[in-house]
Amino acid sequence: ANATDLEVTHWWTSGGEAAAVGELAKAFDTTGNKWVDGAIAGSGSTARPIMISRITGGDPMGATQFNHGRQAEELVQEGLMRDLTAVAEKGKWKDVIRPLSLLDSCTIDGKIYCAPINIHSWQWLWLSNEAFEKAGTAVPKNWNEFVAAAPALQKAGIQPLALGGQPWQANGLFDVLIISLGGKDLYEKVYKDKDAEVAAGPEMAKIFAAAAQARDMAKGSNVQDWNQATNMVITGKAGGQIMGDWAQGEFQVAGKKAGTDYTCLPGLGLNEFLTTGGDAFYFPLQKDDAKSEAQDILAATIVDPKTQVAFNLKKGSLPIRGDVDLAAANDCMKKGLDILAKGSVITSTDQLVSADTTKQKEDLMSEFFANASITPEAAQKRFADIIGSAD
Amino acid sequence: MHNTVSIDKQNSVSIRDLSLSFGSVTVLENLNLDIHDGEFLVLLGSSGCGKSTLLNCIAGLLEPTEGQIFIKDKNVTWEEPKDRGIGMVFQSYALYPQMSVEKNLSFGLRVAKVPQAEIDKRVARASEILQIQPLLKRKPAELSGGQRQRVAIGRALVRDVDVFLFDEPLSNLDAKLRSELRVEIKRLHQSLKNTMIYVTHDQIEALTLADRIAIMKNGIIQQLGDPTTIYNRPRNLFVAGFIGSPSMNFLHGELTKNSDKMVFSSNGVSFSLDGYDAAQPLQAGRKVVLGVRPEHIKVNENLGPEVHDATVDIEEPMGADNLLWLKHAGHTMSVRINGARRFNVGTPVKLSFDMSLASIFDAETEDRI
Amino acid sequence: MHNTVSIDKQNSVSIRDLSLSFGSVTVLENLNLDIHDGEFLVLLGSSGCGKSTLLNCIAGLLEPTEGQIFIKDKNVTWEEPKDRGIGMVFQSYALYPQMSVEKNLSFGLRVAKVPQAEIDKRVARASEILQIQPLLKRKPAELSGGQRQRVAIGRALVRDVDVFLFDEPLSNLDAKLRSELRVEIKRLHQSLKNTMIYVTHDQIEALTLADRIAIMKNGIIQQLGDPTTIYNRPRNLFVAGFIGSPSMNFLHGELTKNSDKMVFSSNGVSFSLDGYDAAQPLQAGRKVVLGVRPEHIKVNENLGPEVHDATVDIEEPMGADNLLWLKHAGHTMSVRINGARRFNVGTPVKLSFDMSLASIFDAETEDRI
Amino acid sequence: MASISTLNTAAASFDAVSSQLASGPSGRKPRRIFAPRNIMLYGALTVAALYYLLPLYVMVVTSLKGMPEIRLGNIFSPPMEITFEPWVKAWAQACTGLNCDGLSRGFWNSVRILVPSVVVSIAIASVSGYALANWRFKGAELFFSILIIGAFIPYQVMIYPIVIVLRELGIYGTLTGLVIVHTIFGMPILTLLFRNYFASLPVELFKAARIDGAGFWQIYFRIMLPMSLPIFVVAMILQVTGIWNDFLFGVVFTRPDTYPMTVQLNNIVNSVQGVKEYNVNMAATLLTGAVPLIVYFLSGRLFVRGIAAGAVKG
Amino acid sequence: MAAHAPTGRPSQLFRNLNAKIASIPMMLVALVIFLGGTLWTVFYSFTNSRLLPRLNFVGLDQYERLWASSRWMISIQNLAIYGILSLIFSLVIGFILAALMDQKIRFENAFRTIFLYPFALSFIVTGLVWQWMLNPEFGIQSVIRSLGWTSFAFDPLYDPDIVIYGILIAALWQGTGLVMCLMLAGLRGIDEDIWKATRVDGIPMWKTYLLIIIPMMRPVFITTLVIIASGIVKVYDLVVAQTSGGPGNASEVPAKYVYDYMFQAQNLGQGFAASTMMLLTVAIIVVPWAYLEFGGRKRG
Ligand SMILES: Nc1ncnc2c1ncn2[C@@H]1O[C@H](COP(=O)(O)OP(=O)(O)OP(=O)(O)O)[C@@H](O)[C@H]1O
Ligand SMILES: Nc1ncnc2c1ncn2[C@@H]1O[C@H](COP(=O)(O)OP(=O)(O)OP(=O)(O)O)[C@@H](O)[C@H]1O
Ligand SMILES: [Mg+2]
Ligand SMILES: [Mg+2]
Repeated sequence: ANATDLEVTHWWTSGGEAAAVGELAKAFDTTGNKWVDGAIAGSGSTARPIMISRITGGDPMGATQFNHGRQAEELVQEGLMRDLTAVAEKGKWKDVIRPLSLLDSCTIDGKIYCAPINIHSWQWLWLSNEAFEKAGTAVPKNWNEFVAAAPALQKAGIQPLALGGQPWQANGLFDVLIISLGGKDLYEKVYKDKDAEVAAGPEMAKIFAAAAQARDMAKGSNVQDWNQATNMVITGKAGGQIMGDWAQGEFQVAGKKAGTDYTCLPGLGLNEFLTTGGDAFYFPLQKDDAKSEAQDILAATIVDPKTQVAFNLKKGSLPIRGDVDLAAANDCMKKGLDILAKGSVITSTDQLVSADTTKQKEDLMSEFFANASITPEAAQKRFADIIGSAD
Repeated sequence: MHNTVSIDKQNSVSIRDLSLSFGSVTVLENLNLDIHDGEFLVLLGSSGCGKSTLLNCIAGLLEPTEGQIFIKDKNVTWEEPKDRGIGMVFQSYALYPQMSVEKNLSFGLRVAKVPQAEIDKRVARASEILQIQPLLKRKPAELSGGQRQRVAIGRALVRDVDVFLFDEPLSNLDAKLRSELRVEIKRLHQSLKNTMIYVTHDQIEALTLADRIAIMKNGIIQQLGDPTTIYNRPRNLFVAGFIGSPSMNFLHGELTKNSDKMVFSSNGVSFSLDGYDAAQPLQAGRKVVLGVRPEHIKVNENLGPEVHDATVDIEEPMGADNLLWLKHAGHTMSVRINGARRFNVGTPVKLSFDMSLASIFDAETEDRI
Repeated sequence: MHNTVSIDKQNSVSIRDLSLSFGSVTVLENLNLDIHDGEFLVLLGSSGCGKSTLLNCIAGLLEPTEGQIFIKDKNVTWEEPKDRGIGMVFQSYALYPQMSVEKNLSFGLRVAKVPQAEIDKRVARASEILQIQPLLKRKPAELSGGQRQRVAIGRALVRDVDVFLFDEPLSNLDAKLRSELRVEIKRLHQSLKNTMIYVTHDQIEALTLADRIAIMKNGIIQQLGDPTTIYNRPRNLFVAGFIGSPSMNFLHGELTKNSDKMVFSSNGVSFSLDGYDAAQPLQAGRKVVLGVRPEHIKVNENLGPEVHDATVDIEEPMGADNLLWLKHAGHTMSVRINGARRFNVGTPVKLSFDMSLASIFDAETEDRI
Repeated sequence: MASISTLNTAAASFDAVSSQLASGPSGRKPRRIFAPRNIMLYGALTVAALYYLLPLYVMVVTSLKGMPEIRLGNIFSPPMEITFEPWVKAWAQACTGLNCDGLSRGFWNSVRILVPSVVVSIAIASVSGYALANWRFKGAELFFSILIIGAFIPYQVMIYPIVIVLRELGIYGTLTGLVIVHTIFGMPILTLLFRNYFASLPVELFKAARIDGAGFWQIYFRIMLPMSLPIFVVAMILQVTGIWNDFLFGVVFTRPDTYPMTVQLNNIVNSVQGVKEYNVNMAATLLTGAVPLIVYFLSGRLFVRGIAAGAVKG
Repeated sequence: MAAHAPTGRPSQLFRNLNAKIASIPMMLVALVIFLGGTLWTVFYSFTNSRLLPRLNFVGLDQYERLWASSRWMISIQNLAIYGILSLIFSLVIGFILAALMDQKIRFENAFRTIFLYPFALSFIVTGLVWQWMLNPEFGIQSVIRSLGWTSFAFDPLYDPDIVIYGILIAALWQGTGLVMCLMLAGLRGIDEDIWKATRVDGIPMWKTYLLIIIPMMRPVFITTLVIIASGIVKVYDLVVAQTSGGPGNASEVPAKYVYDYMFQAQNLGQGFAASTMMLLTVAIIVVPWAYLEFGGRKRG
């Protein structure tokens, strides 16, 4: 085929992310087409509005990143997205993609509209071995030990918990606490069943208490971006950070070794469940047939095993298919793969609640984490309201 | 509204039933005016009386609410300004600042795509008439006020128009230049013999330039006539007070009969009306205003048969003339005498009034009797 | 700079060697002027000659570059304006727009913490003098131009000052109001007997108001004298041309001897100088300019022994007067005659000149001979 | 102005005492340069100037330091070792995603957006202002009032409708579309400026031109335009700074290969790879601000004049 | 004698046709974009549109939710604080600077340039610079601490209670230059004789400004007020660049709420409801002004 330029928008601009995108681009370019990079810095929340206005404005890009889940639901319903069912059938996606729930969230009315590229799990605690050494305590094995070690860290002038200022980080942290401290049932009752009573109940109260603890530990981390927070852990300025597996990429770029320089605790070392959220590429309908063809090629490329390996190694996320060889994966990744293999997976919030509800939660959490004067009780009450009206 | 209007062939500009309002404010109302061919008509009135509005209607810069305008027998009420055969000169000169004098003069011709040779000829002629040849290359900013106004007149001149409209062309000039340009405009009219309509609020300009003067007040023409008539036989109190500087002296009183003769009496003093040319029969008991111009009162010299006593209150020497403000039977009265005659304040003097040049107005209707 | 200066005790304002420059532009140079107590002095000159600058120096609003100013025998050169005992009235009125008339009048007093009773008394007196009692509650925007100017005068009045300074107070008013307020200011001076310094470029104001006039040109006083002297015996060509409207007629020529008598000849016509009161001996051959005022030329009436021929070029009837522009031996000459006498254009007329009221100037130095 | 006179206040009162002592000439004219009033005046101005200059200074200084120096020193200390590395990096090397050509690409994109947007928006607004000021017709003022109220509407509110309009016109995402968006949002304030300015020109000029037979466009081009330099400068400065500095429209209505410089700046600043490179950020910031700053420095004097002519008169 | 029939008024539509044609862009913008767009927004604020506009009417639900939202309340509160303070301070500072500049000073051009240059910079740039200046680790706080005052605390961008003031500092830095410019133009327009009159009356300088000059400059103040106010309502970029609304929600503003809910939360209905509330506020401020300024006055 002759080369077609395909513009791909995404919000992967940090060091590890950019390296991973590079792999993807390389893979696509070798098919004889050309990847035109449309990175939008900031985060999904900056980039998504732009992507959506371009799609609804009639100037769609060739492909765009979304978190798979409900973010693109309406666009698909509106008929603005390309149906990838043919590509999926040809690539036997139904057979290779694992867990299958990933593909489910790309499926609307039986048709497949997106190509998942990775699995991201949020439930990781990243710890700086150096920091604990300096504080003179052992590297914690789980969240509770970490909380206990906080005073020692503080005494040593180290920030116990690093937390960036963007709302989605606080929100993510809170959801991790639910799963890891409260368990799968609690999580599903709240987010899947949207049970306001549970959300207002005593079990959630415990989570809020823990969140308040986390808030105290995070006090003073004056950074905005997640990777700046990660950087605090990398440089030993902070003891730990709750962040998704993408943080792994940053450690890798910084040349740190899992186990020796840093420690990762999936499920906060308590409840080893991972959510299977992740990123997927959507392909807005194009008028130009050549472009549509290139879109199919890109979709196939994304799911291709080789790309999966190259991409996910750089990104620090997990591949979407079980049949790839990740010999090169490091400690942490392997831990994650094991958990996946065990089937300890939970549907991510992206798939369970709407962007609207997520936004409201983000508003609540970012307020809660920034403002120590909000009591856990007050926050819980507002939380229950949000869940009560969630969809 | 009339359905057919008859226009005198000799008229250059005819205005029929013209009304104009800005929103709810009526500025002109049912105005009729015929301007003869070659006539110099001056529209005189105080500020805000609607003079410029009328001129702008004639020029086509404002659209009348009602009525018709004819120029050279053609109904131009809805024509564009350029198609009316008029030229206009503004108080602020309105020269195009970025163009040289020559370009200013020729702009209208260039817009109308007149051939260059013709343009050159007309510009040359106009600048010769107005003696602005040496200025042709200059920008307006490099000209004095008088020169600017000359160029502005030139701009109307080159367009070879039938009717010249002037809107207070001299009020931005100082007194000296004003009187110089006044003479030039008069000379221009004498040589061109175009119809000219000239708006001013300066009565000296009106008196010196006009063939006829139309005195306006609140959008209504109060009197239309030649300068002498207007000065000597003002039709009403407003015209009488408006024309003449210092103003006519007005004495309020009534007509009474004194031994068979009608006299005017006011504050216990009576004035014989001998020589007054009344337009209406004089009736005793009628409340009237007697108007006498300052130069028609004699002081201590050539006194007539009837003599009044007065004292000098203020003296205003003005060079050629001397203006006395006198106290006379409770009135203050101004009298103009020769500049060489001087009086001290407080001096008692004798006065006599020339009734043949006085005016009497009804106190109620304010019209001349 | 002088080290000691003697000041006449009778003087209210004395200016000694005053110079003022704005950067490199010298506006006033070495100016000396004594203004008597109770005198009404008018500074007259064309625009930009430095009148306002001088007035501002006296008021303390501008700092002189050199020289001293004394008011009531006190050296005030470096005093604040408010401490100089002056009040000032501006052309633009300079009323405080958001304050009522009463507040405008009393503001200075209130700031100076004058007791309220005293303020009320002074405001009442000033508003009575100026007859603005009914206006006290109004804002300046609700006043007419004349009323505003009256309030502005009132503001100086309440401050009980020795010297009133007026900077063209009437030029923003229309002709009628101007002449009315002129009379009022004159009356005010007659009753208050304060020293008044009055800047104007209007010669009528100068002639009517002044006890003495100082005519300025380029920051230099050309002539200082009473109005009659200035009008009839102008010290140089500038003064002669500046005063009088229409201007004095100037004829360029030379003095020649004709059968023992000195005559003025120009364009082949000669004028007898009988009656001329020369300040210097008249020498034959001297190039001179003869100046005759329009009202000092007689037309067809009361002709003198020497009669000149002329034709009427333009006639400008002005009501009380009639202005003729005549062609006479290559000159254009203006003549003012009684308004009742009318001439047609082109009429030949006979003229005679009154030499006792004429002026002769050296053509070189432009000074009066 | 007032000011001449007020300047002398201090001097005059200083000398008042001595002049009361004698009727003779008073003392030497006091020196004015160090009068307390002047010290206060210039002192206040200088302090204010420092507040305004400080951020610029910090930007320049920071952009010339290396990262280690930034981490150690304080933001106000001058660079010990001047390096232009951050500038080079900001201009040509900084990465967003896969594109590592810094701001340079955005610069030319910005220029490509700027020139037509400025020209079109000023052209349309000046003609509208001219029509409003000189050719009043029924309803014109109503449209104008809507326009003015429109100036207050937050841009976010209008984005969605505009996306729809542009989509319907089929020019979403094109340069034309963006130019139209800039024209729309420049319209209220520019039309106001032009209308006020043209209304302040003597109406007689317009009348004279009509009598001379010039029509709508002839008057506009041959009479009005040549007289309107100050207001065009104001409009130009407002539009150049506004359009150059625009972020929202640039990001919503363009595509990545035509991103303007501000979007690129935001990308660079927010694409943190490891630690924030403050020096590169500051260099990038300065580079982005350079164009409006230069335009402003070159024509600032006319700006003030034009503001006085067009904005303050209502 | 010739008889002429009067002619009737020709059609008004084609009078000044060129002017009307030339005004078409303006009319389109006014009608389609500003009026149409606004009505469209208000209309859809009564629906439960999510990512795409849909016509499912839900009455006032969106508004009820809006006013129950603590983030919206914070936004409103912030806008009020920021708005009032920035109005006051920019007018006061702008006026004082203008008054100082109006004293026939030397280097007027240099000072003016210095005060005005921030105006040429975008809010993005302004936000970044001030974020840097106010950064507690590197900025003013650390500088002062390094000078020996170790307990000195000035980190407004990280303190939820005062973060809005940190934004205000940057906004004032950016905007007061223009205000000064407008004020200066106003001061220069004041009749010189007024100053002379006050000196002759012996009125002290500050009283002159307070009681005479400022009241005289009312039109300039109103123009300035409107310009500043329109900027305040729209404030968005600055907050995004400086704090992204943080810490927490402490520096959120309504414009950002609108944007976030329209695009991030993909709840257009909510965003439109918030927009409508903003429009309402604007209308309350602007309509009376516009009426006085453009409607009530007839020009000659
Ligand atoms: N465009 C307009 N809108 C409303 N009223 C107007 C307009 N133009 C003029 N007027 C009013 O019409 C009246 C007459 O105005 P016009 O300009 O004709 O007066 P004028 O006699 O020329 O006065 P002046 O001697 O001051 O020029 C005035 O009261 C004026 O306020
Ligand atoms: N502040 C200033 N700076 C520089 N030159 C000035 C200043 N003020 C006045 N001048 C100049 O000084 C000269 C005299 O000005 P002044 O105002 O005294 O004239 P004037 O006689 O009052 O004129 P007018 O009749 O126009 O008021 C003028 O040439 C003017 O340009
Ligand atoms: Mg007029
Ligand atoms: Mg003056």
